[in-house]
Amino acid sequence: MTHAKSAENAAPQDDRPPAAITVRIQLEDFDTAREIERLSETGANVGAVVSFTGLCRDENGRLSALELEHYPGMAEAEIGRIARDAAARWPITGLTAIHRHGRIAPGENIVLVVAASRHRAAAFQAADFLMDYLKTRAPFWKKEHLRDGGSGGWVDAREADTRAADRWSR
Amino acid sequence: MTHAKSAENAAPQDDRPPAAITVRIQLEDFDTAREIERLSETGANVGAVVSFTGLCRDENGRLSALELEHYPGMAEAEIGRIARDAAARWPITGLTAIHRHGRIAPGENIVLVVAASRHRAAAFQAADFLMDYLKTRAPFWKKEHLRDGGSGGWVDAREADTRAADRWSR
Amino acid sequence: MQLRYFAWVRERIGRDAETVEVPDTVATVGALIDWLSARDEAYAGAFAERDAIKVALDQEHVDHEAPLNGAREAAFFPPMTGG
Amino acid sequence: MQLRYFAWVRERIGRDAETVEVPDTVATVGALIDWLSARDEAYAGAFAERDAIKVALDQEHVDHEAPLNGAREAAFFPPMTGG
Repeated sequence: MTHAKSAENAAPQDDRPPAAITVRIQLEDFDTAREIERLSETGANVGAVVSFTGLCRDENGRLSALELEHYPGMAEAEIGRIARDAAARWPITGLTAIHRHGRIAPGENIVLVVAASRHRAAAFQAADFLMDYLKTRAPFWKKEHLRDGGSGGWVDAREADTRAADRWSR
Repeated sequence: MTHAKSAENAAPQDDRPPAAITVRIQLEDFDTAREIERLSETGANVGAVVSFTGLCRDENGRLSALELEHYPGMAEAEIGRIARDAAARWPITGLTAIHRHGRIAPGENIVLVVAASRHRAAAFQAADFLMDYLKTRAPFWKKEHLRDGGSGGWVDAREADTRAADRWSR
Repeated sequence: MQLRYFAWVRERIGRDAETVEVPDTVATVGALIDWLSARDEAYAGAFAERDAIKVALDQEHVDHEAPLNGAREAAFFPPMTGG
Repeated sequence: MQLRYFAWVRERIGRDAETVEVPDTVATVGALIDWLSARDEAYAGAFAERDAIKVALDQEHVDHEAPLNGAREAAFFPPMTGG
């Protein structure tokens, strides 16, 4: 199993104020625009905001919905740990992660990550890192519901996701 | 000078439909939420949307505004070339780039890039690539206006931006 | 000890949580899985693909070699597929 | 030939565009810069830092070695700082 370097162990990189970290696990949809705006306003020295929105695909018409099961309590805690890791690695001013659970139809939002920083490289990398670790470490599981009425079963973890997360191990 | 591999020379990677590319150069602000939504709806197989918003910083209170000069005609043409490059390199379904010109106050938007794809890696990379090349190849120049009333002069090109763009040369 | 099961581990065991008295001789996560597997076929079936079973103690990921160390909650689940 | 200047190149030359008759002997971008620099001190000053001058022919980036090849428009500017 890959372990992210924990935020507690990372040496502080400078005297910057702590990043504003928000983690939410919820049934209802989120408002991407509002979340981007909120992080854009964390200070007049924010120069770059990167957002990632993960959507439910219909897999070429095969799917009627995804059902997302999660481990309440640990989901928030684990995403919080990943977010603090990211904040220790890159000079970000704000980091938001919102993950939905329950039944989600094709075209609907599943997950949102927003990272704000003075500079664009930090914002891109923090968002990319957060998504990679969220995929492989946050306790969520997807079950497919098929258009023909049956269950497509549980989605298998992808080897590519584990490799993507391994990129960040140093 | 670094040259992106041109879209015309890139071998087509599969039979996918062409990406929906939008390039706009404008004085007025843009609506990030609307642009993300537009690309999220390019098909039910869009699984990932990455946005980058570049904002005017106040540089610790030093700046009253940035003035963005551009080369009309070439700005649209060059960003269009970079976007077609990105669409040839990664399997994206949509790519939007909007760059403002004129006088822009701290906290205001300067540039927006949105990339949509089936998968998150392609969306992240296409957006990151587009920003790197846009910084070093799109004909825009920033002049600083200082809070004390003077002109801070033209912003110098950053060596770090050239190195960032060079990452993508293969 | 509170036990929790998720996704197909939950479906195969047939419940999402239970409280058990774990003997003192069961000292690691791996030993706990062995002990549960010995209870009946549902547990044995759920834990058959041992490499596919992820474990959290008190809501933190751990390896199968990890000591239980007085944890109050153990959770068993397949590899995560969120995001 | 239509010439266009941007940012500090424009400011140093003192205009943003002009139309000039370029002699046939001026065949490359570099030669065009030399020819303009010989006109007066404003051009010479604008083009003094030769490595800092970027050029586009008909709205496409070119190197200083590029032939003019009948281009209708040449633009001169410092390294870009958009984004």
